[in-house]
Order: sequence, then structure tokens, then C-alpha cells
Amino acid sequence: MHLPMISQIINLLAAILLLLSFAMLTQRRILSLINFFALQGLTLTLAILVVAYSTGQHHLYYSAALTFVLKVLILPWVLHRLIRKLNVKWDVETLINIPTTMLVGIGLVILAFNVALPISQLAGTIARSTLGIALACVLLAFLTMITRSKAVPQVIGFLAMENGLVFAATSATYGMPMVVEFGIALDVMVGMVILGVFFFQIRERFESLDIRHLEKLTEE
Amino acid sequence: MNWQLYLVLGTPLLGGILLALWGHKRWAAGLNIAMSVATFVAAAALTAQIISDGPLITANEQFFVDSLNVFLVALTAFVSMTTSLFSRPYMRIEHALGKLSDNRLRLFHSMYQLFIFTMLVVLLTNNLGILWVALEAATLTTVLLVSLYRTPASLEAAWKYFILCGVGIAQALFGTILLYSASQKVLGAGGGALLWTHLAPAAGSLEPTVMSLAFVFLLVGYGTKVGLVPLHNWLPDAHAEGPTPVSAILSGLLLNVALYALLRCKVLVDGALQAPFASHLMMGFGLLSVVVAAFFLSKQKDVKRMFAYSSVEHMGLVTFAFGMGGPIANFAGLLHMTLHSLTKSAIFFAVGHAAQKTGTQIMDDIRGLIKVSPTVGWGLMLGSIAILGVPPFGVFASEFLILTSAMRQQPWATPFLLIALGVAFAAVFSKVQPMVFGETNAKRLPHPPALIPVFAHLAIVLTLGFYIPPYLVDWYRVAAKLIG
Amino acid sequence: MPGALQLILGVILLWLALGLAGVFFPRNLRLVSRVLFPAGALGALVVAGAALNALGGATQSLVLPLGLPDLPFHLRLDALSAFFLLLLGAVTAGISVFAAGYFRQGDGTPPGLQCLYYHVFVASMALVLLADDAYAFMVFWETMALSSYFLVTSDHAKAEIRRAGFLYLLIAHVGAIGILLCFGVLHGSGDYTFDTMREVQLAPFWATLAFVLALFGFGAKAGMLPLHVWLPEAHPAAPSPVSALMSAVMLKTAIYGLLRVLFDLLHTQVWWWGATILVLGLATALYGVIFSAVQSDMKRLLAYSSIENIGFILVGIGLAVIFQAYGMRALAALALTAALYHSINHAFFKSLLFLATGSVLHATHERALGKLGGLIHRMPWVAWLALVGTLAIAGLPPLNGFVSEWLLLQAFLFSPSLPHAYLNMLVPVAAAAVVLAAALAGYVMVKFYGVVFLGQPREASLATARDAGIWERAGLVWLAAGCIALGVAPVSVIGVIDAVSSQLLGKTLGASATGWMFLTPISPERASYAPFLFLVVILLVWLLTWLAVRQFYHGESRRAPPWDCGFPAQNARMQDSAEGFGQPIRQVFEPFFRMRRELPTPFDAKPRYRVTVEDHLWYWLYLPIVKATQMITRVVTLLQRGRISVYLTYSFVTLLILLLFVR
Amino acid sequence: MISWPGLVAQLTEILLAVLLAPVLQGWVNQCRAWLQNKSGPGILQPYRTLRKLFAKEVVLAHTASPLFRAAPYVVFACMCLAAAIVPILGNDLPFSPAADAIALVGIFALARVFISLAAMDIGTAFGTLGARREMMVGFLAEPALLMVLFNASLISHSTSLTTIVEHLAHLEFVIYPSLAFAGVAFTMVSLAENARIPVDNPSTHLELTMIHEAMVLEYSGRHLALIEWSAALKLFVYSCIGIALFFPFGIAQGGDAVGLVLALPALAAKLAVGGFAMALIEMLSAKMRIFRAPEFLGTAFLLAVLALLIHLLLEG
Repeated sequence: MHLPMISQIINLLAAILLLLSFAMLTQRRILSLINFFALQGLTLTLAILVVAYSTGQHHLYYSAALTFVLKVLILPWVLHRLIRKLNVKWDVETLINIPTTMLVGIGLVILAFNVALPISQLAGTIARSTLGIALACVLLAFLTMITRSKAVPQVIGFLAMENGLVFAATSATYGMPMVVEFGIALDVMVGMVILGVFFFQIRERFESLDIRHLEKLTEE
Repeated sequence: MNWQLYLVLGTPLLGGILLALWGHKRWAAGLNIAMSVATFVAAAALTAQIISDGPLITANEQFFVDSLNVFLVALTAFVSMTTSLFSRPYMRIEHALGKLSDNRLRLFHSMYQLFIFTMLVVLLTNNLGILWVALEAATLTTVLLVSLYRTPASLEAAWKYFILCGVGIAQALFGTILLYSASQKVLGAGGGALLWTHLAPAAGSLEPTVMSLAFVFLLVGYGTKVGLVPLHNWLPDAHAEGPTPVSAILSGLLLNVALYALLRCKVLVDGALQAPFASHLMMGFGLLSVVVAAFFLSKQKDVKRMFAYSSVEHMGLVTFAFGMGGPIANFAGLLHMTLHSLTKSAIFFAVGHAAQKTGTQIMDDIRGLIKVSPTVGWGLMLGSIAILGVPPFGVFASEFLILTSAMRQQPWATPFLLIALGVAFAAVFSKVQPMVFGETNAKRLPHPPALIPVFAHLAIVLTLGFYIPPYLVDWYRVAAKLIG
Repeated sequence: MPGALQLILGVILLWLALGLAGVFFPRNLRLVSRVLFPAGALGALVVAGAALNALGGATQSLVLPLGLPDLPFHLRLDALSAFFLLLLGAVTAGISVFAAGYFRQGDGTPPGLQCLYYHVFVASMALVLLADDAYAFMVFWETMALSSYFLVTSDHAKAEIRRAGFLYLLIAHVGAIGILLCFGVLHGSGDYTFDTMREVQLAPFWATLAFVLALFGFGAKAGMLPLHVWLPEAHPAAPSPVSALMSAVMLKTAIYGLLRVLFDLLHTQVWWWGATILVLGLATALYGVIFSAVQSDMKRLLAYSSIENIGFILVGIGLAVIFQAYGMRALAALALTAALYHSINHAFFKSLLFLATGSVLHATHERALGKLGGLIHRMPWVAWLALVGTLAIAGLPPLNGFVSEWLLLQAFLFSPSLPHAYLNMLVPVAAAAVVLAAALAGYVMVKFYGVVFLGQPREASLATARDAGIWERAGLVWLAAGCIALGVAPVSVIGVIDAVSSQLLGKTLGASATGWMFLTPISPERASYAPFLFLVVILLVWLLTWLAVRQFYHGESRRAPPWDCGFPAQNARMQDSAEGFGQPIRQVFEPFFRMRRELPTPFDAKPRYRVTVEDHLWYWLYLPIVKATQMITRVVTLLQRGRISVYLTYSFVTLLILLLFVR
Repeated sequence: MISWPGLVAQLTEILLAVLLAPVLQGWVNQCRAWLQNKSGPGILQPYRTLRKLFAKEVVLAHTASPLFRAAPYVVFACMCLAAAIVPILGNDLPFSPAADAIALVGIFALARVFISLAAMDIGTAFGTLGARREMMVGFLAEPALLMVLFNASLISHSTSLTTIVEHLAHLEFVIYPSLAFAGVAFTMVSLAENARIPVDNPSTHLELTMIHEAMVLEYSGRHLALIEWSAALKLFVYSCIGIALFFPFGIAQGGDAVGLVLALPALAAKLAVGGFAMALIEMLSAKMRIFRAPEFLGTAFLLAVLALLIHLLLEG
């Protein structure tokens, strides 16, 4: 009797995730972008926990913890420090204007749902119906990366994509094997460090983090 | 107890750690070479063992070696060894020219070893998830290598490389997840469902729709790293702006490794769908890459950029071959992978020295190499001739097989191939000829160039054009059968 | 006693060894010129001999332990390849001897390397003729192109020579890809040996495709219109022995390949294939001869005349295909014989002339016809031997050039018996065109010989010209003797060729009904020709007249300055120049050329006249291709604009499209 | 295969040709003189010229090479050879298998090339000028001539002249339109080949217009004599070819002596008529500019090809 209840909760969380992705897609200010990212991580953690509790998949607790530590604590903190060091608090102007972006995003969501439909019917997990949302999150994050013209927001979009992937893993397969989870987490960590280094180098070379300076290598 | 395997994986890891500590010492380059040689010896031993007692599964099924990946392991180990031989004088000259500080040298050496390590993991692991992780790690290490000079251009290249490949490989992860979800229903939950050795036999019972969807993501993901048009944009930048040894192993090895990952997935998808879905996609992308890259070639000014595009072209050719499938085409594809990585790395060695002699990578400023240093000039000339598929070099052998089987299986594709190969020939050769022949403007160098690698590679390529040793043949045959 | 095939293979190894020896002593001229090249010439003679006695015998074949897995190199020596090997050996012998005296120490490629390229070139040509599977054929074919490329660019300091080499290798490579695809069609689903290809029965569409690809590929190598542009660039650029080798033998390997595919691998002939070859051949012949008439560089002139002769050979092949398609085997044999005969003739006189230009080049350092002249006084040996070649290539009896043209015309005269109305109408016109081209060849050759060797030296520097050395003379003599022998004893030559036509067509040309002296192709009352008698009578009459004149009249003569028409200030520069000699052709065939003239005005202080004659095809065919490529490139390079968001969009869109495609 | 009467016929024929050739030339000049209301020099004038020239000493230019001195003999030999294979009196010529119609054209080409080379040998402006023009005429005239011969040989299925003549002679009388075309073409060609008006003017010495004279400008003495003689011989042979192709009646078939004897007056009559016709043509037409010559000969070439096509269409 409580299974539908559970799945309702999961669906709710999924909906929140999707909403957050949209928020990030349309968000202008870096600081709130980072906050939204942290929030997304939190929601993700909750979702994983619920799934873990409802299905008694123990390794999901670990991945939940991993997600929490990485996506809610460390990365936001690192990002905050970075932008303080690089003092890039200013607004982020997008390459395409917001309404257009949103329309495209809605189109993406529709596509994602349609694509995911057959799979979620096949998948045996309780959270199967949310796979479409996970795909939608990934695609929206992709769109975010495309539309941002500064380095930091682009990276945040990249991390949001990771979130979407983790959620997909949870909803479709109760998470990947542990060793893989750790591997992914490690990659994300290292990637973050390298990116941090990069930010500083790019800043010192170009006096800015605007990646429109990074358009010299062409065939013209 | 199979020490060879652990040795193959352990040596570069250890090398990475050691060189991270002492990579700036005078003898660091020597250590780098020593480690690479040790890796190659271990790989040779592993190969011998596989040839003698067949496939090997170990470390509670986490590692799996069959003839498909062992030949790539051997190739990787070999090319990384020769590249380390080449990078010693090259990097010393760069250091002498003041392009690199000690720290950068350290970074280079340790990352070089780690990069080799990650690629070997990709090749040897049995777990598709780990495969993904290792490939991502390979990206990260090479990002640091590409941005080694810290020049604006190199930073830009590294940044694009990072973002594009990161995003691409994220798609691959999604594909892996879908694959996992499909395999779980068959193999049940738990680690087993991502192990190749479990998946391959059960491929037939995997859910077709999920698998086709998964392959789309995997193709976009790993295809980005293979450099298939239109996902190739990172490739020329990264090749042109990184140090030459890195360019050599990037196009000589990394592309192969990514293609290997794609191949493993293709086998599963083919098994699941019983339809040439994956084949058609790969043929399409391969052909597109060949044609587009060929036209890119003729516009190049930077020599390393040009040969980067030629890598795109050849990877497209190989992808096309695997897409066609069948014993001959697969055989040709594997052969072409081998020959391409040997030839292309040899070319990059020669190009590196040429660029150092003339102090530029702009082709219009490189003239008459054959006058000032015949070895470099001939290396470049013969390498280009080889990569353009002119006999008696071996690249022709694989192109011969690919084209002739295409003529029978996919005749519609041959006009495109004809045009593309013609255009590519005209483009590359018209650029290389004046670089090698004619009047010169090159100068002497502080250190003598290392040319053993160049001519060793070219000699092997030449030999393979006339004679492919039987064990290599059986080896390719088995591998071709594995790909199906 | 090893078979002929083993013997030839041995010689090929010898050649490769000589080449390597050259590499180890790159600058040792004595070794190269006194040991290596003469040894190579001996080897060539051995090849010729072995091929000659293999012609009668059965086909031999051999499998080398080299090559692809389950496709080792197959070699086969049958009548066709034996004939072309005979050609190769006989001509190469002369050229190598000449080369022994030719190569000098220069700032270009050192003689040792030249020796390597040269012998690799010869060896690969021989192997092309022996190859019996597609892979071996392609490998040797491209090796041939590559080595000759390095020979052509041996003086690579000059930009135009690099350009010529590039153009040559490019067209050769594209053609090779065409041939490769042709084999791809032919091999059906079996393996790549020619034996299996002979078995395969192709559907008409595939057969036609194979034919088109073969014609494209081999035509590109042979210099067939419109793929001829590389030839007049590459041949002059190369050192003269190499020009001779390329023109005499390499072009023939293309002919060999065409014959091999048409008559051996494809069993069916379609009449319009023959018509296509015929028309292309005619166009090539006329084009070549007209252009060679207006050249003012002696080696370019000869190169264009090579194009013309290839045209003749193609015409013969085309006729043979047509006849074979209608089952008239005897006539097909006649046409094929004409083609093969002309191949070997062209090999001899063209190499003779190219080598002669080489000697002139060494003696005068001058290639422009406008600066030569009067060399018959300075270099009698070269001049008189070149005269033989000139008369032969002009198609004059009793030398060899005439025999093949005679046979070709005979073949044309039989064409009315064809059961196809259009062909009947086409063929007389074709015959007329052939005759016109032949007559023009006479014009060209008079120009060549007269301007180079006769008249007065146009430059003072020519006074110091020295005659060729002993090695060069020996080579020239050998080739000139070949021209005469081929011209005087056609019956025995055709006896040799019959082996080929019996292999390819299953029918031989009854060379002579009435003894070795009379050449009577089909039947004595139909047509007959006895060059030997011919020669004898001319010499006899000559002798008699001379004796008679001496008998009845005094033989006095005195020397005086030539008649100056009352204008004493004449000098050697006032002789008719090469451009002047070509002027009637320029006038008559104006539309063929793309001409630019610079005429002096009456008021010029230093009046000068310049005319440049260019090829329309270059502008109508090649430049458009280049432009198209550039345009596509411009479009394609828009992909790489440097903006990362755009790149991301590419992969994004790709993903979405694929997803939609899967749904 | 060699029959004695045949051999006799052969030898008499050659001798006849060599000896009678100047008469024809003289006859043509005489006719022209008459037509111009002049009293001509008499038909034996060519012999006197030849005797005079043989008697004179040879003046060679300093720059003359052996080729220059050899050329007249070669040309003369070529013409004798041509005379030997063309059936003049009878068609049983043991030598005729040595060369057929195509070879005949080859012989003329050989002569032409040698005379042109000799002309270029001295290295004066006029020699080369003449050689150039001669070769231009040649490369247009040869194909036309060969086409005419092809036409005949297509009718008689053979290229050997004797067979052609035999076949044509035994033909019951039918109209061959193709032969008519060929005849016109042949006439034009032979005018050009023999340096006649309208292409060339044998009696001019105005350098800008002359072809043949320009080439032989440097010759003198016996060499010039031989060249003149071979020119006459050439004219004779051409006339005989025309007769053999278009009016073969009266030429002795087989080796019968009677036929040979009867053939002689027939030949004389035909030659007389032909010579007069040639003189008449020369009278009525004017010398054309040198660059009209290609058009003239091109027309001849066209007519010949047309004749072939007509033959294939109507008579094939």
C-alpha cells in the first residue's frame, strides 16, 4: 500500500530536480547558480535515500553519502572559494535569450520523455518512470553549457549533468556497482581540481574567464 | 597467478608516482624510458602468454584479456616506448629553448606514465563501467599534457578538449547506464551485469530497444574521443598545441583505445538487435569523417594540425571498415588501426624535429629539410607517402582490402572514398613536397634528434606491406571474429 | 635449368641489388656508371632473351612467400606478359648503356640514389608485367609510379620540376585508385588472384563498370585524353634516360594492363567499349600531334608525340575490341597485332630520340629549339642515329613506324564488313583521322630534326658542342638497329606477336603466305608489303644512279657561301625558328589552342615576339575541379569556427537527431 | 611466281617511265604555251635542260652536310620505286607485291621528307620557308590521296595496285559516284603535289609565293638535274595512277605481249589528253595565296572522305 506512496515521493523529488534544472538553465547570477546546484545535489541525495530505503539496496546508502559529500558539501564550497578568489560575482549573460532557451528546454523535455518511455516500461525498478526526467535533466544541463559564455557556469552545467546521470543510474538501475560509483566520483573530483587550476591560468592569460576569448583556434 | 598482467598495469602506475616525485631530475627522461621499456616487455610477455594459453580472466573477473585487446595492449606499449625514446631529446631541446620549466618537465613525465596506465586499464578491464572511468581519467591526464606550454593557444585547446570530451563521455556514461539496466534484467543485479565476459554470451537476450538507445549515447560519447565528424572539433586543436610526443600518442593510441571501447559496445548491440543498426551508424559516421577531413586537409597551414585531420580521416576509414563488418573488412580495420598508429606517430616524430629545426609549425616556413638533415626530411617524406596509402607501405594493404570489399558490399560509398582519398593525397602531398625538397631555411640543434623511432616504425610499416607474420595474422583473424 | 620465370626473377633481384649498391656509395660515380648501369643492361638483355623463348612455351607461374595473408604474391609468365617483358628488356638494355655514360656528378640527387630509383623503377615495371593477383599488381604499379616520381624530381631545386612531379604522382595515384576499384569489381566474392577473376562471370552492369574504371585508371597512366596533362610536364622534367624509360616502357605497362583486363580478365567484349576506346584514341592522337607541332622545347615536343603514339595504340585496341565483339577473330588479331607492333616500335624510336635529346642537352645545356641548330656538323653520331629515329617515328617506309601504321590501316580497310551501320560510317572517318595524324607526325619530325640538327647553329656557344661519348653512342646504335630490324623483318616480329593474339583472341594473324620477305596479313592478293625488297631497290637505284652520273659526267663541286638573295647581312638568327615552323599548324588548327601572342609594334626599340600555346582542357576540366574543391573546402571549414558553444551544439544536435532516428 | 614476260614488262615499264617522264612535262608546258598563244620551246626542252644541268659543276654552300648531297639520289630512287609498282602498261608486275597503295603514299612521303630536310640543311631563310610550306601541303595532300586509294581498294577489296587495276578493268561499266568524287579529289591533290598552279607556280622565282622552287634554291648542277628529273617522274607517276584508277581500260592484263604492245599507244593517248587537261586547268585558274592552300586541300580531303561514305552507303 505504501509503495505508490514511495513512488509518489520519488516522482515529487524528480519533479523538483527537473524544476531546478530549468532554474539553472535560466539563472543569471553565478552565486545563485551554485546554490541551485547544491540544492539539486541535496534533492538527488534524498531521492537516492528514498529509493535505498524502499528497496533495501544497501550500496545505495553509500552512493547517497558520496553524492551528499561531493555534490552538496565539497563542490559548492570549492566553487564559492573559486569565485571569491577570482571575484567573478557579476551576472552571467547568456548567448541565447532566456525565453528562447526555455522554449527549447520544453521541447527537450518532451523528447526526453518520449525517448525514455519504452525503457521505463521495461525497467523493473520502482523509480522507473523518472528515467525520462533524468534524461531531461541531462539534456537541460547540456543546453545550459551551450548557452553560457563564461567558464564557471559552463563547469556548473557540466556538474549538473553528472547529477542527472547519477539520478538516471538510481532510477533505472538502483545505481551502478560500487567500484564504478567511486571511480566516477574520483573522476569528478580530479576534474574539479584541474578545472580550478585552469580557471586561474585562463584568468592570468586572458584577464577574464569569458570563454569568448577562447576562439582563436579556427580554420580561417 | 599472472604476474604479466599486474606488471603491465603496475609499471606505468609506479612510473607515474616516481616521476611525480623526481620527474625534473636529469635522469628522469631515462627513468621514463626505462619504465616504458619495462611495460613493453611485460606486455610482450602477456601477449606471449595469451597466444599460448588463450583468453585470460582474473582478479575476480575484473580483468579480461583476449586477442582483441591484447594486440592493442602490445601496440600501445610499443608506441609508448618509442615515443618515450623520442621525447627524451625532444623535451631536452624544448627545455634548452626555455619553453619548459623543471616543474612542467616533471608534470610531463608523470602524466605521460599515468596516461599510458589509464589506456592500459581501458584495454584490459572487463567491466564496462571501469572502462568508462579509465577513459575519463585518460582525458584528464591528457588535458594536463595538452596545456603543458601554458600558452594561450594551448590553454584554449586544453579547455575545449576538456569540455567537449567531458560532455561527450558523459553521454557515454548514460549509455552505459542504459546498457546496465538492460543487462540487469537478464543477468540480475550486482556487479556481474557490467562484465563483458557475462554480457557477450547473453547479448542475444538483451532488450533491443534499450540497446539501440544505449548505442546512440555510446556512439556520441566514445565517438567524440575517436574524433568522428561532427564531434571532432577538439582534435586538431589538441594535437596542434600540445607537445609533439603528446600529439603522437594522442592520435597514435588514444583514438585507437576509444574506438576499441566503441567496438566492444557494437558487438553487444549487434548481438541484441540482430540487425545492422550499429553497422549503418558507424558506416555513416566513418564515411562522413573521411570526406570532411579530406577537405579540411587542403586548408591547413600548421603541419601538426594537418596530420591531426589526417588522423580523423583514417579513423573514419577504420570506423567505416568495422561498420561494413565481415571477416575481411574487420581484418582490414584492425590492420589499419595498427599501421595508422605506427605511421602517424612516426610522422609526428619527424614533424617535431622539423618544427624544432625551423622554429615553427607553419608549413610555408618549413623548406628543404632534405638539405639540412636528410634523415628528418626522408622520415617526413616517407611517412607522408605511407600515410597517404602508397605502396609498398603497409597502409596500402589495409586500404586495398577496405576499398575492394567496399566495392562489392557498399558500392554507393566508393565514389566518396575515391574523391576523399584523391583530395587528401593532393592536399597533403602538395604541402609536404616543398617542405622536404627545394631550398632550405633550417638550422642546427643543441641536441641530436632521435630518429631510431621514426625509422623503426617506418620499417615495420614497410615490412607489413610485403609480409604479415603468420602469428599476427591468426591473431587478427581471431580478433576479427570476435568483432563479428 | 631454371625456367624463364625464375631467370627473370633473378635479374629483378640483381637490379634491386644494384640499386642498393648505389645507395651505399651514393657519390661514387665511377662505380655507378662503369659497373652498376652496364650490369643492369646485361640483366635487361637476359630478361629479353628469357621472355623471347618463353613466348613460344607454356605459361609458367610462381607463388612468392610474400604479400597478404592467404594472398601471397602470385607471378605468372604468359605470352602477353612475355611480349611486354621482351619490349622492356630490349629497350632497357639500350637505355641503361646510354645511362652509364649519361649520369654526372651534379648538385641534384647524387648518382647513387639515381641508380637506386632507376633500377627499382625498372624492376617494378617488370614485376607489374609478371603480377598475377590484384594486390601484387597494385603494389608494383604504385612502386613504379613512386620510383619514377623520385626520378622526375631528381633536380628538385627547380619549382616547376617539383610541380611537374606533384601533378604526375597525383594523377598516377588517382588512376591507381580507379584500377583498385576495378579489381574490386572484378574479384566478385572470391579472392584477388587473376585466376579466380577469370572464372567470375560478371553481370553486364558490373562488367561495364569494370571496363570504365580500367579505362580511367590505365588511361591516366598512358596519357589518354583528357588525363594526359601530367605527361608533357613530367617527361621533360626527368633526366633523359628516365624520360626515355617512362615514354618507352612505362606507358606500355598501362597498355598491358588495359589488354590484361579487357581480353584476359573480362571475357565479354561489347562493341561500344571498342568504339569508346577508338574515339578516345583518335582524339588523343590528333591532340598529341597537333600540340607537339607547336612546341618549342624539344623534350616537350617528344612528350606530346608520345601522347600521339599512345593514341594510335589505343585505336588499334579499340578496333580489336570491336572486331572481337562481332566475333571476327582474324580481323581482331590484325588490329591487335597493329597495336602491339606499334607499342614495341614506339618503345624503340621514342627512346632513341629522347636519348638523342639527352646527348644534345649535355653537349649544349640547351633544351629550347630556338637556340639549337646545325648540330649535324658538331655531333655527327647523334645526328645520323637520330635521323633513323626521325624517319621511323614519321612513319616512313622502310622503317618500323610504317609497318604498324600499315597494319592499322589494313585493319580499317576491313571494317566495312562490320554488321553495324553506324560503325561502318564511323570507321572511314576514323581512318582519315589516323592518316591525318600520321602525316602531321611527319611534319613534326621534320621540324624537330631540321631545327635541332640541320641549318646553321643559332647560338655561338653551339660551336663548342662535342659529340656523345662511347657509352651513349653504344646505346643509340642499339636502339637505331632495333628500329631498322623491326622495320625490315616484320614477318618474324609478327610471328612473335602471334603468340599473344592466340592467347588473347584464340586466333593468330597469318603473317605471311609467301615466305619471310612478303608481309601479307590476310591474303596475298588483298595486300602485301616487302620492306626488305623495298630497301634493297632504293639502295640499288641510288647506287646505279650515282655510278651512272659519275660515269657520264665529272663529279666536280666547289664550296661557296649560300645564296643570300642580294641581302648580304644575313646571319644564323634569321633562319626559320621553331615557332615559325609551327606557324601553319597554329593557323590551320587555331581552335585547338589557347594562344596568347605578343606582337612587336614597329616602334619598339627591341622588338620581341612571344607566343604561348596552352591546353584548353586545363582550363575547361582541371581548373574547374580545383575551384570546386576549394569551394567545398571553404564550406567545410565553416565547421571549425573556434566557438566552443557551437561545437557543443554540434554534438547536442547529433545526439538529438540520432534519438529521433531511433524512436 | 616470277614470269619472264612479267620481268620484261617490269623492266620496260621502269625504263619507259624514267625516259618518257620529261616528255610529259614538256608536253604540258607546250600545251600551256599554245593556250597562251605563245610558240612553246618544244616538248623536248626538258631533256636539254637536264643535259645542261648534268654538265654544270656543283656549287655547294659552306654549311651543306652530307645529307644535302644524298637527298637528290634518295628522291630519285623513291620515284623510280613508285614507277615500278604502278601499273603503267601491264599489271603483271613481279615487283608490285613489294608495296601496295599505302606503301606508295609512304614512298612519296619519304621523298618529301628528304627534300624538305635537305632544304633546311643549308640554313637560309628560304629553304626552311619552302620546307615548311611543302610539309604543310604534304600533311593535307597525303591523307586525301590515301583516301582516294582507299576508295578504290574498297571497291576492289584490295590495296595492291595491280589487283585494283585488274578489278576495275574487268568491271562491267557501272557508274560509281564515289569514283567521280574521288577523281575530283585526286586531280586537286595531284595539282598540289606536283607544284602546279593554283597551289604553286613551277615557273616563279618570287620567293614569297614559291614552295618547291624555294626548297631547291640551293641546288645546282647534277643534283638539280636529278631533282628536276624526279619531279618530272613524279608527275608521270601521278598521271599513271590517275589513269590506272579511273581509266584502266587498255592496260594489259596478264603477261601477254600483244596487250603490252597495244597498251603503249593507249597510254600515250591518255597521257596526252591528261597533260592537255592539266595545262588547261593551269591556264584557267590563278595562283592562290599560300594560306588558301589548306582550304583547297582540305576540300580535296573532304571530297575523298565523302567518296568513301558514298561508297559505303550506295555501293557497299
